Amino acid sequence: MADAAMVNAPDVKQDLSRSRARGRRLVDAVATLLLWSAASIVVGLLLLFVAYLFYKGASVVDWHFLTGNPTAAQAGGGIGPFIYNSFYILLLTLAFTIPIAVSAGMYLQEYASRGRFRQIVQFSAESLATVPSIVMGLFGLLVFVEAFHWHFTALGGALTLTLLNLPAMMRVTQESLAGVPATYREASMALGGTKWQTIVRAILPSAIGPLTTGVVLIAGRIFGETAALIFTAGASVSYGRSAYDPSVWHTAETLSVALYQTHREALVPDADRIGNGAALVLLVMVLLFNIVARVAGRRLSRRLTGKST
Amino acid sequence: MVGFRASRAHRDERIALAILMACSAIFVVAIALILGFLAINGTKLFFQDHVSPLAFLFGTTWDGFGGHYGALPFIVGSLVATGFAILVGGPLGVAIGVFFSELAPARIAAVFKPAIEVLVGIPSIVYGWLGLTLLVPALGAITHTNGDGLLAAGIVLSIMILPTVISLSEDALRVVPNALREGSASLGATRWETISRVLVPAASSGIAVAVILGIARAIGETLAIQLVLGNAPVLPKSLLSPASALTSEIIIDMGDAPDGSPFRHALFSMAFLLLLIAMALIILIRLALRKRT
Amino acid sequence: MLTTARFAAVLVAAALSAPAAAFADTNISAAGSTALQPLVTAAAGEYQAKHPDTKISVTGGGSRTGLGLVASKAVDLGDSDILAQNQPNLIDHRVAVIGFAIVTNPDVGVKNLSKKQIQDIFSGSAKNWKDVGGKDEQITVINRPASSGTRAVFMKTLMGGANLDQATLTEDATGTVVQKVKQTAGSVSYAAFSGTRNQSGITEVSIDGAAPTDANIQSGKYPYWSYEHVYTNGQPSKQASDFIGFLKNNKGLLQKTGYIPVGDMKVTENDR
Amino acid sequence: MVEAKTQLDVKMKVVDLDVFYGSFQAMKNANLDVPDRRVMALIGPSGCGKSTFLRALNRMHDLTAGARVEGNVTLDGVDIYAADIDPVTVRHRIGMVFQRPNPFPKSIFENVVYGPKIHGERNRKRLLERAEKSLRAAALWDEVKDRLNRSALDLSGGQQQRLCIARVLAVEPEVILMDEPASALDPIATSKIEDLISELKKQYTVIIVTHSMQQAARISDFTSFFLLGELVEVGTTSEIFTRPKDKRTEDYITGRYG
Repeated sequence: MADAAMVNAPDVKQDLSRSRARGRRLVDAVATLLLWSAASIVVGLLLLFVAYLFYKGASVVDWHFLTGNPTAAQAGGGIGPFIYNSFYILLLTLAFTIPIAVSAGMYLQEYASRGRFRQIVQFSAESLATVPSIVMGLFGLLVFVEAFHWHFTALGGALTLTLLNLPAMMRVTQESLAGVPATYREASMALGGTKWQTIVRAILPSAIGPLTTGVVLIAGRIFGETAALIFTAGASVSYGRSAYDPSVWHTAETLSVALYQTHREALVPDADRIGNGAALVLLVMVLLFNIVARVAGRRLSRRLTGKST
Repeated sequence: MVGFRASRAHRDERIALAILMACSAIFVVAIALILGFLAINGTKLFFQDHVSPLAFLFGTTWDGFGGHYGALPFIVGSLVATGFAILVGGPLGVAIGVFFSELAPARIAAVFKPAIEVLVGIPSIVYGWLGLTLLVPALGAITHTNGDGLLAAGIVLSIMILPTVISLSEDALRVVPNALREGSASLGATRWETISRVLVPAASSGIAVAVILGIARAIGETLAIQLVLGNAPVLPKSLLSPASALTSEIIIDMGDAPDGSPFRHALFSMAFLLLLIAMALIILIRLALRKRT
Repeated sequence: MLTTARFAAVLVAAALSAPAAAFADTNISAAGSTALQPLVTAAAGEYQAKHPDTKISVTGGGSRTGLGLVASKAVDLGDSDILAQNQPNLIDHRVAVIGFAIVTNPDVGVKNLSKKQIQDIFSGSAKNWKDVGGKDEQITVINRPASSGTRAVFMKTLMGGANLDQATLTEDATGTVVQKVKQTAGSVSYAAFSGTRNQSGITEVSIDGAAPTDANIQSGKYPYWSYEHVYTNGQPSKQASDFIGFLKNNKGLLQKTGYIPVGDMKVTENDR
Repeated sequence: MVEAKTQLDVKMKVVDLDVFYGSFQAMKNANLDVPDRRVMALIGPSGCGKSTFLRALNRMHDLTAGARVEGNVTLDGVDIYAADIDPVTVRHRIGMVFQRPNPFPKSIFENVVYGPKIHGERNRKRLLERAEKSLRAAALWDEVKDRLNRSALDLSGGQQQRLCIARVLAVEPEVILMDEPASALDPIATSKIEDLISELKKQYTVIIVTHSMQQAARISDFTSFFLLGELVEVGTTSEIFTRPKDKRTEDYITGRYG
C-alpha cells in the first residue's frame, strides 16, 4: 500500500493547477453519486419485490388458505399441510444441526490449537459449505432414500438439510464464541474452573445473544430451502386425515417445494393463485425470521447479562 | 483443604472433549462421503457404460433415452449465466460494499443493511417465482422474445449473489488500517482516489474471496434459474434463446431417469462436475487468502 | 451433551430399523407418474374418507421412478404412463385412459392440424403459422423434456418417426407447459387432458378433424392417448387390490379429474 | 538469598524460575519465598516481568500458546508443576484477581457462587451463605445485599473489582494473586481495595503486582523488585524502600526509571 501512496505523491504539486483539481473533484462527486445510486437501487429492488409479492398475494392469503388442505384437482385448496411440513422439517433439522455444529464450533474455537485435525475439520467445513444444494439433495437421495430404503421422508430431508447447514451453524458458533472477551475465560480458569466448565458456564451464556441471532437466521434459510428437499423429503403430501402426520417417516412436501411443485404440475386450475399466496407467505416468514433474529438476540443478551442499556 | 488429585470434573472434561471431537469429525466424514458417493455414481457413465469423458464434456446432443449424453450445452449454460452474474453482480456488489464501508452515514446504513440481510434470506424459489412472473414477461415485452433464457437467469443470479459480495467486500475493506486512509487523504487525494487507488487494492484478496463465493453461489443455484431458463437442452444461440444449465437439467430429468440407466449416470456425472467446480473454488479461495499473508 | 448422544443413538437406530419401520404405519404407498398422480391422490382422499383406518401415501417422481420403486418393493403401487420392460415380477393394472391435447395460444386461430402439419411444426420445418394454414405469425414450440411420458406418447402416436427440434422452450411439467402456452403468443405444445380441461386461455386443436374429446378417444377417432398403469410387485395385498378396484371403477372421479374409464373404451392401443 | 523472617512459615517457594514466550525469555532464574498470611508486593517498571512471574504462580501460562515455564514452584512443599498435578486444582487453591474488573455477564449472586458451583456445591442455602460470607469479606455486602439478582455489569468499577475479589474468596483459596487490581480504579475505590487487602492477610497469603510504589509501601509486608525479566531484590517493605541493597533497586525507588 505504501506503493500506492507513493504513486500519488508526485501528483501533489501538479494538482495545484486549478482546472485539474476541479476535474478530480468532479470525478469524486460522480463516483460518490454512483455508489449512492448502486446502494439505493438494491434497496429499491427489495422494496419492489416486497410490494410486488404483496400486490399479487395479499388477496389470496386468508385463514382458509393458511390452514386449508390442498386439493387434488379442484380450485380453492390451501397450504396448511405444507406449512406444517416446513416447520416439522425445520425443527428436526435444527435438532440435528445445533448440537453437532455448536459442539464442533466449540471444539475449533476453544480447544483445537493449530493441529492437523483442526485444519482438516476447517477445510471440510468450508468444502461442505460450497456443496450446491441440488448436489446435496442427490447425496440424500443416494443415501437416505435409496441405500437406507427410507423412500421420501421428513427425516431424510432433515438430515440432508443438516449437512447443508452444519458449516454455517458452526461458523456462527465460532464467531459468537470469539466475541466473548478473553477476560471471562481467564476469570473462570483462575477460579479453578476446568476448560469445559469455563465454556459451558461462562463463555456460552455470554455468547447466547449472537448465537440466537445466528440460529434464527439459519432457521430462515432452512425454511426456504427447496432444491435439496425435492428428492429427499419428496414433493407430495398424503391427503385427508394424515396430512398432519407426526411420524418422521412421512413424505413431507414443504411450502417452498409446494410453490415449485404446484406451479410445475398445475393439477389445480388455480395454481397461479396458490403460487402467489405461497410466495407471499414465504416472504413474510423470511421477514419474520429476520425480525425475530434481531429482537430475540438483543433481548436474550440483555436478559442474561441483566445489563440495562 | 483441597488436594491436588484429578477431580471428577476432570473426567467430565475428557468425555466432553471426546464428544466435541466426534462432532467435529462428522464434518470430515460428511464431506468424504459426499465426495465418495458422487465420485462413484458420477463416473459410472464412463466406467460402466463406457461413454467417453470427452463425449460427455464436449458432446452437444442430449438425449437420455437415445444414447447421447453430451453435457456441453449445460456446462456452457451454467458458465455463461454465472459469468453474466459475476460481471454484473460482482462490480455492483463491491461498489455497495465500498458504500457501506466508506460512505454510508450511520442512519442510512441502519436502514439499508437490514434490507440486504432480508435479500439474503429470500428463498431461491421465491427469486425464481419473481423471475418467472415479473422478470420474464418484462424481458419478453422489451426484447420481443419469450423472455426466457440466459439473460433472465443471469439477472436473477446477479441479484442473488449481491448480498454475499456486498457483505464480504465490506468486511474486507473494514479491516484495511485507517492509517492508509489518513495517509492517502493527507497527500491530497480525494475520497474516490483513496478508495480506488489505496483501499480497494489493499483489500483485493478479500474482495477476490467475496467474488469467488459469489461464483460458488451462482453456479450451484437451481430452482431460481430453472424457472426462467426456457430449459432447451441445446447450445444457446444467444442470451435470449432458451437454454439449460447443469443444475436445472438435473432437477428436470432426475425424476424420470430410470435407476441404473446411463441416463441417470450422466445426471450424476453432471452433479459430480458441479461438486468438482465447488471444490476448485474452495482451493482458489485458499490461494487468494494465502496471498494476503 | 446427553442430547447429542441421544441424537446419535436415534440416527443409528433409525438407519438399522428403517427398512422395516418406514411404512409400518402406512397401509398403501404409491409413487410414480405425475400424469396419474391427481387421480390417485383424489381417489386416496375419497377412499380414506370411507375407510378411516387406511392410510395412503401418494408421491410423484415420474413413471420410471415409480417402476423402480415398486420393483425394489419400496412402494406398493408404481404409477406409470409407460409399459414396464423386462420385469416379469411386475403385474400391470390398467386403471384408466388418459387423453392428451395439442394446445395453442388462442391468438393463433388454428382449430385443426393434420398429423403431417404437427410433424412439420415440431420437427422445426414449419416456422410460421401461415405454413400450416394460419395467419402470418411466428411459431413458438414448447416441448417437454426427453424423460417425459407425455412426450414419449406424443412421439409414438403423432410424430411417426420424425425427429423433434430440441432448440425450443422446454417445460418439465404439464402445468408449466399450459401456463407458458397461455403467456406466449404463437405458442404450441402438448399436454394431458387432466392439465388442460379446467383451464381457460388455451385452444385445444383437433387432429385430422377429430376433436380431443373423450368420445373420440373411446371410438378410436382421436389418436393421442394412452393407458395409465398401476404396477404391483407380485399379487397385490387385499387392501391394495381393493384400492386399485376403487380407482378403476370410480367413474365420477375419473371424469371429474379428466381421465376415461378403461371399461368405456371401444378400441385398444393396437387399433390406432 | 531471600530474607523472609525465619519465624514465618513459607507458603510458596519459587526456585530457579524461567518463563519463555516462544524463544523469548521473559523471566530469568527467579527465586522467591512467599511467607504465609502476609502481603508480598511485586514492583518494577513496565515490562519488567512482574506479571509474567505472577501468572507462573497459578499456572495461567498453561493457557497461553507458546508459553513455557521451567524451574520449581511449590505450594506447601508440593511442586505445582509436577507431572501428576492438575492445574485446575492449583488454581482452586491459588486464586487470581485481574487488572481490570472482569465480572461475568451474570447476576451478582451468580458471579460470587460461580466457583463453588463448578466445584460441585448445589445446595442453594449453602451457596447463599457462602455468597454472603465472601461479599462481607470483600466489604461489598452492605452495598449489594438488596440487589443480588441484578447484573454485575451495573456495578461501578470499584464495586466490580471487589466483587471479583469476593468471587475468588468464595472458592476458599489459600493464596490470592492480584495483578494491579486498582490500576483501572479511581482513588476512592483504590483506597477501599487497599483496606480490603490489609484485612485479607489475616486469612490469606496475598501476592500483588503494583506499579505504584506508594501502594506497595502502604499495604505490603514484603516487596520484591523486578527489572528486565530478573528478580533483583527481595526484602521487607521497609528495607526495600529505606535501604535497598542493590544499586538498581535504589535507582528505581529514587525515580531513575520510568
